[in-house]
Amino acid sequence: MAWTWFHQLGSPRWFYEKSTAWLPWLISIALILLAVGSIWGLGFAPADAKQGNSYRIIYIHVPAAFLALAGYYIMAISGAIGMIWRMKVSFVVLRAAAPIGAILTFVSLFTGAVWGKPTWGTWWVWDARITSMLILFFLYLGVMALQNAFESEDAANKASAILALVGTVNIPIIYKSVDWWYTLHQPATIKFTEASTIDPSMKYPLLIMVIGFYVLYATALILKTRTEILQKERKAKWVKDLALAS
Amino acid sequence: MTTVNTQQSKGVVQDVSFWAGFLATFQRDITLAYRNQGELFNPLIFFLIVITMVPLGITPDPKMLAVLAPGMIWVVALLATLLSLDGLFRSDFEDGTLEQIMLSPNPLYLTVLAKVVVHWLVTGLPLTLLAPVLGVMLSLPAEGYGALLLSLFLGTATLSLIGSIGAALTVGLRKGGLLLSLIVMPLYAPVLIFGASSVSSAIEGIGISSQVAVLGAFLAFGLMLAPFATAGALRVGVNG
Amino acid sequence: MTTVNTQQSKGVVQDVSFWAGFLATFQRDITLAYRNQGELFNPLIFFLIVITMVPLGITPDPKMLAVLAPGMIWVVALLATLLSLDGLFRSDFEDGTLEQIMLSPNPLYLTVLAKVVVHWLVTGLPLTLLAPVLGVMLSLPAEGYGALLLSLFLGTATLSLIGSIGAALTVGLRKGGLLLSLIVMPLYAPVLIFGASSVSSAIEGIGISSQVAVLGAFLAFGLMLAPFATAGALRVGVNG
Amino acid sequence: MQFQFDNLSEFFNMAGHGPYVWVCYLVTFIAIGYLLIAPIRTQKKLLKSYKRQEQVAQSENSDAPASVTEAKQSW
Amino acid sequence: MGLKLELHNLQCERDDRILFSGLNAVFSAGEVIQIEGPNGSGKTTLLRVLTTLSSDYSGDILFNEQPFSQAKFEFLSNLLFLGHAPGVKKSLTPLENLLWYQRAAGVVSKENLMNALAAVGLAGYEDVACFQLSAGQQRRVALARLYFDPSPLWILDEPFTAIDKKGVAALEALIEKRALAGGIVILTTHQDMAFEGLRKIDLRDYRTQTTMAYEAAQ
Amino acid sequence: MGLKLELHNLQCERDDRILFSGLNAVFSAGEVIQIEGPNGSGKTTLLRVLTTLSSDYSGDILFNEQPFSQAKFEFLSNLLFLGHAPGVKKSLTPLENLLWYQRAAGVVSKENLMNALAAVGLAGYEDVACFQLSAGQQRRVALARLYFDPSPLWILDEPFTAIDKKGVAALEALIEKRALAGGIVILTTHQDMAFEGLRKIDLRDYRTQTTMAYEAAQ
Ligand code: HEM
Ligand SMILES: Nc1ncnc2c1ncn2[C@@H]1O[C@H](COP(=O)(O)OP(=O)(O)OP(=O)(O)O)[C@@H](O)[C@H]1O
Ligand SMILES: Nc1ncnc2c1ncn2[C@@H]1O[C@H](COP(=O)(O)OP(=O)(O)OP(=O)(O)O)[C@@H](O)[C@H]1O
Ligand SMILES: [Mg+2]
Ligand SMILES: [Mg+2]
Repeated sequence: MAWTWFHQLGSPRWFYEKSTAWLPWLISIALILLAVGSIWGLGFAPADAKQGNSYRIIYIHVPAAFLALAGYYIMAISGAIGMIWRMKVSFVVLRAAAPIGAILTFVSLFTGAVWGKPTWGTWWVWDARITSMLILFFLYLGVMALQNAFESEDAANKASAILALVGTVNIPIIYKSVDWWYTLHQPATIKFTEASTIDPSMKYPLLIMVIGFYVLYATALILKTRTEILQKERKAKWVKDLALAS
Repeated sequence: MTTVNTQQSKGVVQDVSFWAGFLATFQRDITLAYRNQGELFNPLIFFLIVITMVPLGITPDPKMLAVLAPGMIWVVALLATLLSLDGLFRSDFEDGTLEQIMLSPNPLYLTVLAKVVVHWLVTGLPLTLLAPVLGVMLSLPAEGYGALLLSLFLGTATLSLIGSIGAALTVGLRKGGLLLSLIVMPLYAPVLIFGASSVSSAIEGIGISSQVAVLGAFLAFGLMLAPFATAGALRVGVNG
Repeated sequence: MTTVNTQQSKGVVQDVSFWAGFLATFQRDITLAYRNQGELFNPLIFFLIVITMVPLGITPDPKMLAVLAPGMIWVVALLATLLSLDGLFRSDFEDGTLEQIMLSPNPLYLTVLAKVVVHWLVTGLPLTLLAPVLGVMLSLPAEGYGALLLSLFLGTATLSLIGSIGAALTVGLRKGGLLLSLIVMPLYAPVLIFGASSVSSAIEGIGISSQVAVLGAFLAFGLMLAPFATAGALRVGVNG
Repeated sequence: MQFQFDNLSEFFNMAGHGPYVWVCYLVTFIAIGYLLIAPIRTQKKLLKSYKRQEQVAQSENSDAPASVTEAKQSW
Repeated sequence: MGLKLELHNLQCERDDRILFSGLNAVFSAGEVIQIEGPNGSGKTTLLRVLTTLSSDYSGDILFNEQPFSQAKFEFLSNLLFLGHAPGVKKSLTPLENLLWYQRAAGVVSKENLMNALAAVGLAGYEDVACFQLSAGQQRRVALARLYFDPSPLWILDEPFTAIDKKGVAALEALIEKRALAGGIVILTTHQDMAFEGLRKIDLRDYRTQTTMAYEAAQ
Repeated sequence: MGLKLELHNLQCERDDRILFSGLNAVFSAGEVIQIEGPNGSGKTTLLRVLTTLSSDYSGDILFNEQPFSQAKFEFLSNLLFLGHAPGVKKSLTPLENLLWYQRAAGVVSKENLMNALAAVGLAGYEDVACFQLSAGQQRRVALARLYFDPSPLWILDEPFTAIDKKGVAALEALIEKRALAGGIVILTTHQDMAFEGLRKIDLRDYRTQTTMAYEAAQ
């Protein structure tokens, strides 16, 4: 039955015990993919005709950027599920997803900034994508700050879920607006968007890295969710048994 | 001494008009704003003073200022709105009025809407009306004034609406003031972009109908959704 | 159960060290800042976000931004300090702690100084340290960073000191927040002018020693006078 | 597919872009490490402290009634 | 049929500490119920649950035989709550404060208001801003609602705070009258109340022996 | 020689309304004085004048035979005041709150603090942030100062607010003890206090025509 599955997923205990079995696999897959992708990208993919070796940053920059964005939706959706179906685990996922997303957003901003120095000669420009990313970073920080500001965990969860949802409504609007703003103002001197010239031999490691980051994200999310569950359910008997058995 | 009739014991308020909560709160908040006139003028003064700082801190060159003017006025108007938002539900929360609002059988989102409307009447509207003066101070070219007025008129209302969600989320928190900024500012970006660019476009002689249309759409959207989100957020904030 | 000795009935505190009030309040306020970490980061985040709004409102052109950068960073740092000042005595006033401070035999101006020092450590100093990052974002030329750090270091301390007077004057008023801005901003103007111009001078390669000397003089002056003025203002604020 | 650099020092240098590239990878892998290791460590610490608490609680349950503090209060 | 509020097996906890559990009670028309217990025993927590302000409880509450969540509108229509914070705007006058309550309820009668203010000893203070009133006078503004609000169900958290003796006596009489008229009054106070038929619920009776039950249930 | 506080012909007004006038009194060591009067009669106003917080009065106050303005430092060194607002920081723990008072006075003794907290029934709550305490518990944190502060002169504005009965009894005993040890305690409360030698000052005895309007309205 689909619904029993759905409700089982809502049980922290069920989630904790199932994920114990998944984790070793997930961690290994993530690490292998990341290692293969990085070595391939750093050492074996050919250098870019225009950007030389600095383009190798793409193998972490782009996957991090993808996950940063996808992470926000994951966070918001779990918040929505928590609000609508009052599923315990989904709020826990919401709590866990915010810092992970924020860290990945930071990674994409940082790598982008470092990449900018050799490419554009400056650490920072107010390009549309960069600016949207920065705003996304603030949205994450807002959700985290709100979570931390509440004393009651229940209120923290609900409040950050509302904020995440409002943010979700806004993200497409923000992206479109920033895009529009940038085309309006684009200074003639710098041109950025010529990325599609990427060679297929450069693409495979990128693909591997993107998949690797997705698995990594799932792993990190599950890990963080598990600690949150342990904290939340510290009085439950199964957690005490678990602790005594450890 | 007491002239109470307890006979009508059950369901006493069920026949009350849908809008009673809105009207009562609207009247009360207007009175409050009038009573605390200081607060009424504070955002205006903030607006004025920050705009005065700009030539001091950045450049007194009129040509340069003219370029900065649309964006600068918009950014400062946004800040003034934002900072005045902190008090939107805070004082109601602290003196227990918010509890009473939530326990009244009137629809919460209408009461919220009343508070937001008053907030706009008391900050956004005066800011809009003061903006041309600041335009003069920052050498804004003559073509920009119409767009400035129109965009601020539509935009500040949207800012009040969006901001009320943040104010509600932070209402129960000790000193939520700047946390509110963090939460709300990213959401303000689109309004700022279209607002400021409508003024620049007007100065450059390009039509501004598209920006105004977007600002209008934001406002309509905000009017429909924000009060509900705010009402939900208040329930969380008071409970937590 | 109680282990109190009431024998030492008169003049019990007279032999207490001059600095006891300072130290006690310093420790308490540091603990408070640490406890409400949100507040600690809020001015920083405000600083960062407002700087992000500027290109959105004005222009993303790096050349233009480089010209704006020194003044912009200074104006926003000033605003962040100003906004965080509202809470300096407000919460103490509301929960009755301020009354207790005024009734303690410790010198009031030292207690006030302790509060201001903590305020600076918790807002001004972090703002100063974050400023270079914002400099990068606004394409501030390389020559400006030293002057930016130095001028903000001296300047934010002066801003905290001056601001404390305003915070004390408005402490008893309902929602003094923006009134505070009105009182304090004119006093901030000289600091802003010298601070921002020291950065511009450094970028143009002119020496900045005169500006730094003036900022240092402001700070020394503020350290000597502001706590007394603040103490006096508090007496008025609590009494009224 | 072949290794694109002649020797290791060139690999690290990457024609002058090395520092940029390596800093990015370093920061990224530190972040990834943090994302994986931090929760695992917290989890271990939590379980350990729960275990201690539980053991203490079990030993206390056997000899002391729950409301010891009650007796001390004068109020 | 009169009002009825039923609590089934109610339990509240704060920070993992169970304040009370296994609280069963039926409150019906005509009763005055005093919730007792020392400081920190959970009286305010219970009252906030009973007003729907807090939903942090386990167990069931029925209002007029309907589950609480379904009867919310009907319940709120019958409720008057006064909490620790009085719900009085300091910069408005007593009259303006009370007018808001009347307007929101849709029945405005200035005469009723003036009578109510006179009844709580604020005649002559109708048009003075509330921040100019003493601590007790400010609470009296909130208490004036009891004189004109027709809601039959009152939930009052320490209504006698800062009120002088004469005021307390008048308030007690008012409470009794509301109960006799078919209402229910649930209140907390640390002061002695002596009137006929006062029903007391001591939260201390519901606190022990429960921790284990909860843990086993999990 | 013991403490002495003299009021000569004291008068206070608020907004042109004279609250009391012609108040003459001498408070000397060993006395407990309860300031009485209905809500709004000026008790808080009087106490704030007596603590130097307000200087809005006419008449003379002498402390140990010296005019108030000259003896301010000596006076403050001997004073402990608890007002309507408790002076407790909600985000600090009870222990941290009290530590601040000790540090400012230059005498830090954690043991004394723990004893004081235990005495007010907050044992076990030393390290809980105060916002997690109930209304009465928060007031108890402030009242804990009475257990370790050596100041002989206490001025307490409604110290029994929100305190349960056992707490009130303990507090009364403490007040009596302080008076017996040579202190002076001046307090207001609307609750009955019954201990030997309690001296009452009813502000109604010092009111003028205008203040009576209030009474009449009741
Ligand atoms: C702080 C600075 C930067 C940020 C925040 C940033 C952000 C992003 C984001 C969000 C994406 C994913 C876009 C998508 O989902 O389609 C992306 C992709 C990309 N970025 Fe960046 N970026 C930055 C700097 C740079 C620099 C300096 C370069 C190279 C000169 C660069 C080159 C690319 C390329 C090639 C892609 C992938 C191709 C594409 O999807 O269009 N980025 N960046
Ligand atoms: N801030 C103020 N401004 C003007 N008038 C005030 C102010 N505070 C109090 N009053 C007036 O002074 C009078 C005395 O107030 P006070 O607070 O001293 O009364 P109280 O005896 O302490 O009463 P309670 O028992 O209610 O605490 C009140 O009638 C009030 O109208
Ligand atoms: N915001 C909060 N967060 C966590 N715990 C709280 C909070 N408020 C109260 N508590 C805890 O809940 C318990 C009950 O508090 P409550 O306010 O219900 O007590 P009360 O019976 O009303 O006491 P009082 O007589 O002092 O008003 C207290 O012991 C307190 O520690
Ligand atoms: Mg209570
Ligand atoms: Mg009083």
